[in-house]
Amino acid sequence: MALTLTCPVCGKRNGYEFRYGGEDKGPRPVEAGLTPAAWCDYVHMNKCTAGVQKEWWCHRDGCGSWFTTWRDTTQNLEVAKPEASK
Amino acid sequence: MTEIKRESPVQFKVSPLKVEARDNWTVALEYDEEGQGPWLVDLAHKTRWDLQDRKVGELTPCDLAVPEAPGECTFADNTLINRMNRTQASIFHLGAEAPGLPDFSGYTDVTESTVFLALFGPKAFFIAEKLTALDFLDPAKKAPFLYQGPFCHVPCQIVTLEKAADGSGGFLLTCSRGYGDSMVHAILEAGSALGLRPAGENRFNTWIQGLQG
Amino acid sequence: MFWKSKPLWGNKTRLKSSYDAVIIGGGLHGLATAYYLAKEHGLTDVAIIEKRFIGFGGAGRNTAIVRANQRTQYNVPLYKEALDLWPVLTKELDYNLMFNNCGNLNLMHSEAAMKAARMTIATAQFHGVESHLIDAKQAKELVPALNISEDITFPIHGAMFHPPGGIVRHDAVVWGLAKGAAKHGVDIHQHTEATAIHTEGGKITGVETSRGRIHTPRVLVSAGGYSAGLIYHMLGIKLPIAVLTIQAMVTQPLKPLLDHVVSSGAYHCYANQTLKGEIATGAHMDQWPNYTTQNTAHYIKHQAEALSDWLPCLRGVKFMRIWGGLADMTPDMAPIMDGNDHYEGFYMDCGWGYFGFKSCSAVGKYMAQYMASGHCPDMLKPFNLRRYENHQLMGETAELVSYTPNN
Amino acid sequence: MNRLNQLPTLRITPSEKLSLNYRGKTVQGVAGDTVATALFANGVRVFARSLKYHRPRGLYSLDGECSNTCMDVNGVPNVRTENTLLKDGMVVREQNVKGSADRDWLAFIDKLDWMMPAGFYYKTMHKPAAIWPVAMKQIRKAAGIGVISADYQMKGQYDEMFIKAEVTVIGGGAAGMTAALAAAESGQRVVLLESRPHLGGCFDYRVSTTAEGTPLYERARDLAEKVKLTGNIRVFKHTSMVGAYNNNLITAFQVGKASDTFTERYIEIRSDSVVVATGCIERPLIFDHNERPGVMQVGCAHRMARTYGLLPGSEAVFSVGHDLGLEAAVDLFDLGLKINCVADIREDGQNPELMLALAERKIPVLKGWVAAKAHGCKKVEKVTLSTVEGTVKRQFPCDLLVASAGLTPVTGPFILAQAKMGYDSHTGYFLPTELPEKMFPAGRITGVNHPGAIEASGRLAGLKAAAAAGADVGKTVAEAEKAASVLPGPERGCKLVTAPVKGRKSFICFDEDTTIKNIKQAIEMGFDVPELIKRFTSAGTGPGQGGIPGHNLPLFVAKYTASISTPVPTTVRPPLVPTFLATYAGYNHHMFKHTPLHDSQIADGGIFRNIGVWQRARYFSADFDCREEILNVRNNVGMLDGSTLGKFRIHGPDALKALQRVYVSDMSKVKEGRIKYSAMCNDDGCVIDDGVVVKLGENDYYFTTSTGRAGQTVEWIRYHTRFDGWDFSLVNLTDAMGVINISGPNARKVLSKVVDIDLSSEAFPFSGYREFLIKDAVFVRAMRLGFVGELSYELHVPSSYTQAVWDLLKEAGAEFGIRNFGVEAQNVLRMEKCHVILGSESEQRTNLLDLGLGFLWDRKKADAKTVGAVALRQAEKDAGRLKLVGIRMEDDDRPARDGALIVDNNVRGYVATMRKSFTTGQAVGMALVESQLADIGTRIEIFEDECNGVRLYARVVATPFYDPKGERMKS
Repeated sequence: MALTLTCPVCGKRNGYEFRYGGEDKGPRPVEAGLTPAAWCDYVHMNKCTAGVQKEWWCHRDGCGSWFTTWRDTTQNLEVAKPEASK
Repeated sequence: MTEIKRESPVQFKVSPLKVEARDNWTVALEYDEEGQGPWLVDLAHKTRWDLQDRKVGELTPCDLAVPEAPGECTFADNTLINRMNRTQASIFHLGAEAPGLPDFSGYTDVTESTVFLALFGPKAFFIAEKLTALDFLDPAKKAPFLYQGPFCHVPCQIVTLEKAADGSGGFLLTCSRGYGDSMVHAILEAGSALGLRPAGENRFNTWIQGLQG
Repeated sequence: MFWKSKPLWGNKTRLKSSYDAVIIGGGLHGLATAYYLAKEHGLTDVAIIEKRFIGFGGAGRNTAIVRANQRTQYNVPLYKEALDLWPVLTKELDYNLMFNNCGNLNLMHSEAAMKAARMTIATAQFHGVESHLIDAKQAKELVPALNISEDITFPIHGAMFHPPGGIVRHDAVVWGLAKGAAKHGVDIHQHTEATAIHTEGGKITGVETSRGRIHTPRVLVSAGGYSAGLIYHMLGIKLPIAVLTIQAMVTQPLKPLLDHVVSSGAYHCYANQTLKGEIATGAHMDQWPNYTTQNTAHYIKHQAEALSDWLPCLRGVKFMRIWGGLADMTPDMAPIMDGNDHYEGFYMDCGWGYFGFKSCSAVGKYMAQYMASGHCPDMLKPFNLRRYENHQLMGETAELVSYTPNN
Repeated sequence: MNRLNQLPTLRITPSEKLSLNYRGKTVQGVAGDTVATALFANGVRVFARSLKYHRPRGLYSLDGECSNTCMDVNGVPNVRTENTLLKDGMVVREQNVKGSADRDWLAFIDKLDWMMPAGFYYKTMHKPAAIWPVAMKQIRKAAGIGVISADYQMKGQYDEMFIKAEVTVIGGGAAGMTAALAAAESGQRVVLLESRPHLGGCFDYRVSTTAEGTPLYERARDLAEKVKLTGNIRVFKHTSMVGAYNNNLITAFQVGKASDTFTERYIEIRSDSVVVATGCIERPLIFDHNERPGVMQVGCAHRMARTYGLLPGSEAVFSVGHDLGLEAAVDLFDLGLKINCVADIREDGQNPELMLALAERKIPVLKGWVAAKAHGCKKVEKVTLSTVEGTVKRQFPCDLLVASAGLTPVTGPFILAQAKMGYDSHTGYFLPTELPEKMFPAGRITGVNHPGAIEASGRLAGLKAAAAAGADVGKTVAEAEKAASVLPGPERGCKLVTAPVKGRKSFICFDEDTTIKNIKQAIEMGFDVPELIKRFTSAGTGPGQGGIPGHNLPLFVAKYTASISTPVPTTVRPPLVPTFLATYAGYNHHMFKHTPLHDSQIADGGIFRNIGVWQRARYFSADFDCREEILNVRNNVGMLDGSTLGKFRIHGPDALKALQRVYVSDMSKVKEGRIKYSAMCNDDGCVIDDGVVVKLGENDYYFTTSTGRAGQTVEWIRYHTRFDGWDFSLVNLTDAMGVINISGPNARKVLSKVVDIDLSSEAFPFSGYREFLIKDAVFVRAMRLGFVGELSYELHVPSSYTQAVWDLLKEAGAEFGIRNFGVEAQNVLRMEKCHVILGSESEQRTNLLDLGLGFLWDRKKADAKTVGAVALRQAEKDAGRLKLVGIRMEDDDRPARDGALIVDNNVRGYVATMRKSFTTGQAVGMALVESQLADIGTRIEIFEDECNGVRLYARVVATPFYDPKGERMKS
């Protein structure tokens, strides 16, 4: 296990029940005038934070919800939302 | 000429002692040497509904309230309503007959979608712990309650109807119909050392009638 | 006398205030690049900045498999050259890298996989790399422990047999390259952390370290799994990378059982026998970013289940040790080697996923050429960063991307 | 050998005889023996030969910290016989010997150690290069210990369990039992793990007493009885903890008793909190020949007598650094062991009562002395003792040298749980400098040795763990803290690292034959961190998991390198105890999905393949060309089980919006009674799925996906709409309906015998959708599709009825020669029509346009933010892309194989699928080629594997190859 995640519907569960859905990058950008670089930034680029990041997960083997949570990538542990998040 | 018969996704290797034809199903009522429990019963023929709506909490399928919080269940009149999430509930009709699907687009009949099994009796949860990490014996949980999670690696809906600290009690399990063979094989293998045997609908009825007092 | 001991990679040196080139990361790619910079290009005033000790990261955690049977024409020549370099380096460095040229078998578990293998094999043969498609029976002749029966999760249809591949002693490569680099004048600074990269007017000017500032016109970031986070943190450049923890393990040592490296994509699993006799096996990655290098209960069990299927005799063998390392994955399973784009004098060599070991020798050679001349050698051109925004994924994986960390 | 059969501490049943076969002879042991103790009782002293030097090795610890007693048992290599319980009929053999363990022809290698300094492999055998492959073969043969045959089949039943506990206690000694009892007081679920077959730990074999005067072994048995009577403690004996992960997941495995239904059992425990009460092992004493058979640790010698009734020798010398050694000397003397001398490393600090007891027995004691060398070839014959400084030496005869430098806490669980470890200068232990969350130490691991203090620390830890898991025990914790504080605390540990020796034959790691001299060599070469030295010298990487060198190596490195002031511990890694793959694998359930037609497809001779989660019939022909299957569809009628197809209902006010987001077409144009074919792309514009959509009502749709995508479709749609707050519902109906595909010119004739509706092309045209009942009972959704290029009906039938409907059709089709066709026949049929299969004719680099499916894309719905649309627009004019084309070989008798390359001087593409068509007689297929080669008529050069440079040639041709106007499928 190691990782556990808190599903907003099912509560704290084994991390392997979930699918990772990427760093949180906000809603899909508007299509008009989107440059290749901006498109690529949204679709492919990551910050690769070594520390706490906001990210998407899906409770694949459970209720199926998509939700965001905060996780410390250097601990592989879910953490509380940091106070001064950017 | 081929008969129009329905087939369950689950086949036990032993033949039933008593059967009953119902809505083109051949329902096993009793097996030879069902033993002292725990038991595994195939409930494929019991009607299941999916209900989804933004206001699912305000709906009253079969005149029963949909429970408020995900994971909670209502169990009365042989009907079990399981709240799945903000917008969804599943409804299991455990009696001999089920009402027709209500005329509301939020309902889908999903009887055909899933394997439907009951595992109950002494040490039922000592079998479960060989197949899943889900904590059925959590003292904070009061039966009946719903878990949506993996059972033998397969995503399932599992409703605990009865439980005790000594591992006895029982639960209902649904998973994708295609897993029927694999799931039954896995459960019987895990349960063999604890005396798990296939049983018929009669034994299931006795159990749930006892639960509903 | 060969048993006389002296420090392999020189005595500890003072950190100078200026170098011609600074390499962040004392792993295989950094050491190899430094070695070639000094040896081939006369750029000897080079500092390697390593936060812990050389070989701490992926260099010491991979399972040492080498091969040149990649999928595309961009990759095969690079890996072929890397493969050809092991005997050369052994001689040059006068250090036994213990290249066990035992060949690799990549198992195929479906008709579709056999077809995919045929394409890869044709690509190899087209580039003069030996590789053959063999059937299950032939695979079993090469690896008698294989289970080629039908009743396993992924029955074996055949294999891609690649004789030029094998295993190299990974620690030896680290120490050998360090020895070679030091001999040609490179300063290896262990226990020194790079904390910032300085730029001015679009040019690299220096590197800040835990032991002081270094002035330099050239910086290479080759910090393995730490590269992407570091590059974003220091220069604000985002990369299409997800850093995952990849695990590997060994069994207790046995007398010879496996004479080849065997791997299976369907089981996410490889196995080979080290010279010490341990069966080294691994390949699992949890599919989310994870800098911990921790192993998991889930995986060691999964690996035992997989091996129970296709190498069933190993059920009677015990796992002894499991560990993890980082794999910086890109969406197209190909690395990013680029330079002089965002900043003049800034070079990066990352996104290697789990291919960093097998490529290190050749990459060191070409990255050194790149850094010494400022111009990208033809061999590295396809690996530029802009390919992602130009919708030109490299095709090293055939899999259709979805919202995995790779996307 | 006579047993001490009357001791109250015994864990054997002397009356219950068991036999084992050793070197072809049957020898006797008793129930409760380990394999090694039974062999010892029969006079075996040399159990194995060491890895590198083939040195004789004997019983040293009894807990498996080294490979000294690893043997082959019943064909299983590397079994630690010292802690493997004897079972009747076991066949035991020694390993890594030429000859026998006692007389090993390779023993001469021990004399060649001068040729093998640390890391000698790296510096030798590569000049000239030709030597290396030869040398490597010899190295491989020499390396490794046990042998496993390639066809070995592991016997036994392997169980697994995944349990939850509020508190897990690791270690069933006095501290662990006390902790478990304390934690259980609040009613929480407690799990207690003990690696030995019985509870008791270091109390189990000791006759010294508690403050109240109870012998420790009795106290342990009392505690064990209390534990047994406590309902909420689940005890797992003979269970080794092997892993600790964050969030306090603990893994372990249990060895089954004769009465258990399992051989071994894998256990995962999700714990809220953990008590680590693993106690101590002994820190090996390093001196010359410190691993000669006859050299034993204190606990080993003591337990041999007290637990197994076997006096470990007749004449002994002790060289120890702690009171347990003195206690053992006194007790073993009383049991009949002659003791010539007890050397205690410590100048002072000994327990006066023990000193008195030794004096009473007239056992000579040398304080400040230590063993410097064990003499004797295969067994200890005498020992040289020396002062710690090495100034004075004396020799004593003996056949048993009990040697132990001090104690080593078993901190593995803490290290695995990512605790930072630091050197504690009082105890000399490496202890956690900061405890992992909700993890508490108890007992000897904290440095205490006083029996009362051990129990008190156990109680305190148990209560703290319960509190951390949510129990309200605040006041009780305070009381327990007070009770513990008045008892003796951690004891000062012995700091001696090595006896005063040069170290050429002083072994710091037995498994890898690493000497003190090797370590010095490594340090001189610049390897100054213990972790690096471990890699360079292999010390601690053997089957003993570092149990022998784990403590000594960092101490020695710190002592030898002036630069490091405080010792830095090395890491340990799971599994803490080597564990069989069979045990980890457990049941290894294979979970596959079967279609409702599975059994009948098997009965019909289907040859199955696993496709993702499903098992499907791929062939119904002995020859995998499937000629008959294919021609029967083209000329007659065939039936395919298509049940694996993904099927979904989407409904609710925003259902259409959701479809517009994920499908490239304009889904508002779906007409009732018609199917709409469309595709989903990913953000790169790469096609990930295709299928059809049917409108059931207002904002109510039914759609299909490919088999492979069915499992991910719901989460895909939810993912790509996660910011929108739309109101729609998805129901996965994949398993709810079986799919019967009936195709061929006679399909209508067959179907019309079974259904009542008008099936004429006017009433139910191509691309039409109809719902009807069969036999007034079975609700069917029917579609007219053309994947295989013939008149074709796809019937979606409730799963429980699918077999019945199939049988009806089969019966109806009998007169037309209806027969099954499988996935491979379908693959060829659709290839002739140039219908793509995603992943077969497409890959990561190919987008919707590259596949020629651009007609599906509606560019006018930018507001829908359709997934993939941006990438399609940006890449649209890019010339350098792979395009899908139809090709025909110049030689129709020589189709290229799937996967063949398309080349000039470079690779320009590859053949996706190609067959010699049974229908047209042409060798045709589809290929992905660079766009400059995509024009019709272009001659292309094909490089096939094993072609030896001989190229094949083909031309780009118009598609499809069969029935280009689609008259047959629309008929």
